[in-house]
Amino acid sequence: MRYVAGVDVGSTQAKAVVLDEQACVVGEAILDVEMNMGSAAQQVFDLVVARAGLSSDEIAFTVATGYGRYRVTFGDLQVTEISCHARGATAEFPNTRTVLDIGGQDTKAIRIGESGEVVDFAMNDKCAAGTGRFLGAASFALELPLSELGPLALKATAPVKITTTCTVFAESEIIGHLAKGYRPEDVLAGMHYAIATRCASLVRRVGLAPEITFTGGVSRNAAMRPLLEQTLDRPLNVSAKGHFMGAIGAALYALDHARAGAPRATAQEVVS
Amino acid sequence: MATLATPAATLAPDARAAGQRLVNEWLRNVQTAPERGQPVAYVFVMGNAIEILRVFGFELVFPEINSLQTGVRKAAPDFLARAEDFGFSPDVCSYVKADVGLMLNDMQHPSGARIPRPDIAIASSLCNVYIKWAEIWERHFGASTFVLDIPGKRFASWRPIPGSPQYDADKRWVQGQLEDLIAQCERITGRKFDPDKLAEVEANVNEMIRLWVEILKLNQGRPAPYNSMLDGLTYIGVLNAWRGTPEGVAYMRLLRDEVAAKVARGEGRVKDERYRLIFSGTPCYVNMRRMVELFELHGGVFAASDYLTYAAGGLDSSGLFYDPARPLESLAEVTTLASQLGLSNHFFSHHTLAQQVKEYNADGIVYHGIKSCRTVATSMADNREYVTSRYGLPTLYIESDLIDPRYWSDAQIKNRVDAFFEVLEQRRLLKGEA
Amino acid sequence: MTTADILVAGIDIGSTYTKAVLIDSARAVRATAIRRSGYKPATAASVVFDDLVANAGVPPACVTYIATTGYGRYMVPFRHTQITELTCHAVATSHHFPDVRTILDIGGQDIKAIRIDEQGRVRAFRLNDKCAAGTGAFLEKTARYLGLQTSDIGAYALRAEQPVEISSVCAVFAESEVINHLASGVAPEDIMEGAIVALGGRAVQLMKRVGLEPDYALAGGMTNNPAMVAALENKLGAPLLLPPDGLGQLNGAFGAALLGARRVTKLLAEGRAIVSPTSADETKPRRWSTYVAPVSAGAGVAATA
Amino acid sequence: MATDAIDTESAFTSILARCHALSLRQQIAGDDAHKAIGYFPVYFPEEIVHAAGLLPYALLGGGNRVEVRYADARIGSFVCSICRTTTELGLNHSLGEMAGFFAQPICDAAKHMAGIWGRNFPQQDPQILALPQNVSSPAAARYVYDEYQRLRTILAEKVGRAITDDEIRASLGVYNENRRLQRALYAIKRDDPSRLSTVEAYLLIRAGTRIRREEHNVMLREALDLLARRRVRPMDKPRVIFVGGFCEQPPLEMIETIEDVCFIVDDDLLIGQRWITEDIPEQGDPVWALAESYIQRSASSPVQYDVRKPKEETLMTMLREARAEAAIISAAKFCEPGLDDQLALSRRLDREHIPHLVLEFEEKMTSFEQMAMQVETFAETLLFE
Ligand SMILES: Nc1ncnc2c1ncn2[C@@H]1O[C@H](COP(=O)(O)OP(=O)(O)O)[C@@H](O)[C@H]1O
Ligand SMILES: Nc1ncnc2c1ncn2[C@@H]1O[C@H](COP(=O)(O)OP(=O)(O)O)[C@@H](O)[C@H]1O
Ligand code: SF4
Ligand code: SF4
Ligand code: SF4
Repeated sequence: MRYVAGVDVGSTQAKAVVLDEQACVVGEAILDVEMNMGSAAQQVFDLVVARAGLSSDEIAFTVATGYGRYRVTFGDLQVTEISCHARGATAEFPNTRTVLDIGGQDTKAIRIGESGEVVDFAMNDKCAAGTGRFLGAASFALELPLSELGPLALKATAPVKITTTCTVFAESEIIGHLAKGYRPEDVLAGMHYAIATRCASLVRRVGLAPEITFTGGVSRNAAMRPLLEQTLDRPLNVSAKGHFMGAIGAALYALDHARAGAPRATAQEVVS
Repeated sequence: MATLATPAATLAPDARAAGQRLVNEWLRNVQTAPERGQPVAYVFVMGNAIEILRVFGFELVFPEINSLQTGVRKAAPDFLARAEDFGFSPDVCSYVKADVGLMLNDMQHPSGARIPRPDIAIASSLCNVYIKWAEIWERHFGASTFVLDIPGKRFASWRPIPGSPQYDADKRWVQGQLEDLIAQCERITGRKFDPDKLAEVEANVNEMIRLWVEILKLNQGRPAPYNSMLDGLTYIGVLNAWRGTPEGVAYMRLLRDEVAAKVARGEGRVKDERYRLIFSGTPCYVNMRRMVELFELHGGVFAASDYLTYAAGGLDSSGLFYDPARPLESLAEVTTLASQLGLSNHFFSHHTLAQQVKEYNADGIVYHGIKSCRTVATSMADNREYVTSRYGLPTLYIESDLIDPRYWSDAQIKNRVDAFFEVLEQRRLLKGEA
Repeated sequence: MTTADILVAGIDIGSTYTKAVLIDSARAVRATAIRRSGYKPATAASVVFDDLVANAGVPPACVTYIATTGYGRYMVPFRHTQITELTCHAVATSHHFPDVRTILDIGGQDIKAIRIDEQGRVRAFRLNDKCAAGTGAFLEKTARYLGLQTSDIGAYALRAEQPVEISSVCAVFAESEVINHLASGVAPEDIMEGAIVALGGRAVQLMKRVGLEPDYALAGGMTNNPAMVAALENKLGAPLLLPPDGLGQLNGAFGAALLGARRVTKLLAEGRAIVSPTSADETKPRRWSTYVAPVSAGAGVAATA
Repeated sequence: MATDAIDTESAFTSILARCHALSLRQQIAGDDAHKAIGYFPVYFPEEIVHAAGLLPYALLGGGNRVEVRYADARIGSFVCSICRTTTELGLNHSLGEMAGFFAQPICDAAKHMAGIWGRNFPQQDPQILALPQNVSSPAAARYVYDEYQRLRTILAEKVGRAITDDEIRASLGVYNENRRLQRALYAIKRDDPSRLSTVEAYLLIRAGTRIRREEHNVMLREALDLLARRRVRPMDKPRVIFVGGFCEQPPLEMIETIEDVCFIVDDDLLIGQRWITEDIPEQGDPVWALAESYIQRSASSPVQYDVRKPKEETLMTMLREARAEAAIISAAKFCEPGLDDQLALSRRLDREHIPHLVLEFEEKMTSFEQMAMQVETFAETLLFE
């Protein structure tokens, strides 16, 4: 075998990586899940394979994860985001005992045992409050790209208290605060704080054990990390590849199977 | 009970058929009770003094079973909606609401049966909602209800010690109420209480307990012959409806033999049993098959469940037998002990669960938090935290409802179950098994 | 002055729109006005009031009495009194339709179901929680996603042939559902209608909670949405009465005006002066809930001064 | 004269300020910590604890001022707020050192509190104190007696000496007076509601859960004396009763929101502080007198089953005696007993054509706009009458 792939089809964005036999990332790609999860998965896969300068038949094994993992028809195996984020996080930070994954639609807290195994996990996946979408609403209201939200929030001097938890009403609340003359950075900081508190309680649900690694797309947000560190009063590991942790974990599982010489799944197996 | 069936075993080829027959038989008896002039009693599965009611020939209606059947028969959403439109809060136990739905449906049950009104309703204090439920009957039927207050455990490590002043006080209290109940039954039926009949019923119950405990034990072996949360549920249905009767005994015997035979053949519930699990909490009757399937897909079987203890009136709780020589007194004793050793464990079940894990050499515990049922689920998460951190056992916590499909979210539950098995798998690999 | 030319204004400061109605002593509507509330309710209210008098072609001074309602009812300094929208909807609706017993108001950020009696008194009511899944915002969000104007929603959805089911309980997750539907080639109007049916279902649930008693009426902005009206009538299996003369979205404001007029008549009859109640607010008792003990000793005493 | 009025007012205010501070205190005052016997509502015989020289400490949740950080992870999402915040106060060490913990089988959630406490704070030796739900059974009084004796023994072990009948009798006396004073407050609320608001009465009574009864009696006597001299501006608001506050307590903001537009002339707030409705006989076996009082003279609530006290009738009597024109029938969110009764009561009031408002509250709620709208609308309908 030569290469393996991990595809993380999230609710908001599809992420993919390709690893070589030494488990080094040789290609990564990310796409917004515009319309169809299935096709987004296919596109991001093609893209990552191309970026790695490979052709798809050079990929010995592909593991799909994420909200849309069962829509990945070309995958050989599906693994939940929980295991994948845990795997990815411990690969980069071996002493990780807690993983916090804040994604576009749901947030997960994962407790990890001595040998990197998942011991416990908790998710909020019934209500989109306090997820990446909350920030999405902010970026819409402030007409700022996601990547600029964090840096701006860090400039806050007097964070505003955000009372709405509903992601939908968040937008109007932000505009309301702006109209009242609050500074954008203070409103933003309030939003970030609201998310941080929600996520912190999820982390306590599985028992707050150092080290904590912060993954998922929101880990790219510059303000979330300091805020979470403050609310949990613990330092957090954040990887430059945080957004890809799920995909990387999936690819590592793929590597296990490829090494074990597991056969590629046939179409019907994937479907079932 | 004039029109009783001839013992099931003699006619039925297998336990399933016998069980089916007995359940239909029971439903028929219940429905025809009014025209046969038989008195009808509403009772709950936990702490119900069925033994006394049998003596007076009451036909037994189990409102909990009626309610769960609305779930099984996919009629729950309609029945729940009726109750909520009537004004019941969405946060009220859905068993209660399904039953209110039944009342609003003129007692016409989706099973086709028309449920008669109660001549007496017995609500024990083992679930306080029983009492609130009984109050609803009082208002609706004007039925005389009898609240049977059975003192439970006072704290986790607490053991009732026969002879201690505490134990005597509890027993005296229960016996006092039973005598009260007997007086009421005499008034309602116009019959005299017959202690010999009580002794007879108790002898039957004793035999059923013996067999039931055996059947539970048979699931300790690998592979588990049955799934407590699927097959187990049908067993207790019959066990409750025919408790204290020769038919009940015959059924249990048939069942015991069948399960024993399966074990002898090394036949398991799931083809390739990979994981043995303990299920804590009440089932989700609307999606029971689906839920069990989610686990069996990964070769997981529920070897045991505390639900089988609660829903079987706590009778399996270690070595409780009636002494037919002093029927009433021992009824008071066993009722008290069953609630203290078994039924009131809801609140303190952490040790018991860990114990079950050992006995059934299980790989983990699945907690099913029921939105409806604060009796079972209030502190489940705390219980789980304790079991996970103290005994290092893998546990899964999922939330849905008994019969309210609105609280079942397939994608979310599947995600959790899949992840849980990935956890179990990893532990295997680490332990160098698999 | 004679009671003949007494003008009373009702202003409904809603979460999404601010609406105003001017009536005379014959309860006849002299003028109306409406604007998006924006984020400064007080300003919105005074702007809408200016529009109102302008539309009526009378100087502001001729307006004898001003009654406010809606979530911003306390935020209008120039009001004479404030009344809740529930009472206003009840009064206005039974003014038009004495036989109405159940009123539904689907607002931008909440839904209200109101049961009233033959005198137009509120008998029972239920409001939904602050979850967007059950409000007009849910439709606007979906519309925005489909590139529609709020005002186009109705006409557009009426073209639906087989509406799809939107099963998510969360408006945000519903969006992913919408995306998937679009992806699998479902027609946008079928999706829009699906959203309307979903919201309509929730609304009727709420109406049942107050005891579904005919006749039924709809008030608030949703009266401008024919598809929603149809969906609701379909769910109810009964006709839904709409306030006449385009007063649907103005129903709350109209009710406020009617109650204001009653009050004026009463005051004049008793020969009492018309004073703004805002001064009375100072006499509110101490709020122990927000009491913070002063650091100095003899705390409470200092606090009373 | 005028100055006298101001002095009276400020003296009364400073008492309330103290009550306010006591009521909101989450932590047990240092010196009391080891003496506190925490108990979960409703029908707890404080007298026996008092007789042992310990401090009966009513657990009334954390209100909307405690930040729930740990408890959510321990308690189902469908459980009432008082269980949640009480657990939080345990887990955040506010109640860390109590000398004992008792829950009573008033409902299924409350029974679990004993389990939670047992797993997390075993050193407090948490227990369930049985409370017969079959109150009218002939055997009940004897059973309550036996259980109270068990409590007496447990406490005796804690203090390392027997608790004598005379000590308990003395406590009965103290509590009889305390309840007399509470009844006097309620009489004022009923007969002259402009003189004493429900929030004020509430704070005065709640303060009693944090100090010794003797001290509380002094405080109440002083307050009553000041109230008699208080200058009041009579107001005209509809007279309503409030029910649903028997266990979980509504936030002060909620009571104030109601009082902005109504007089609450009777209620079941903090009923656990005054569940014995008449004086307990101070002669004879005091424990028997106490047990017998639970059977014969205890306030009705949704968590007590007693055929002699049908809930609807109790409500109608309350309305009549308070001369109230309407009722606010509230219940704590997720409180099964409360919610079940709420429906029964409101249906009865429907039949009697008595205006009423059905409210659901949560101790930890912080936003009251919607509630204000509901209460104002309710008041507006009453003004239409
Ligand atoms: N460049 C960025 N800077 C900050 N936040 C980002 C950035 N890109 C994505 N995000 C956040 O990450 C979220 C998506 O995270 P992701 O883990 O992909 O979610 P999912 O797996 O559910 O699709 C977005 O909602 C957004 O809030
Ligand atoms: N012209 C229109 N066509 C369709 N829907 C409308 C129209 N105008 C308003 N609406 C709907 O009515 C809702 C609320 O209107 P309104 O009753 O004024 O809300 P509020 O009183 O909360 O401000 C809006 O969310 C929108 O969905
Ligand atoms: S509150 Fe908002 S985010 Fe939460 S479920 Fe409702 S719509 Fe979704
Ligand atoms: S609360 Fe639980 S035990 Fe009680 S009736 Fe409901 S489901 Fe049964
Ligand atoms: S509020 Fe209700 S449910 Fe909660 S503990 Fe009290 S009685 Fe039980």
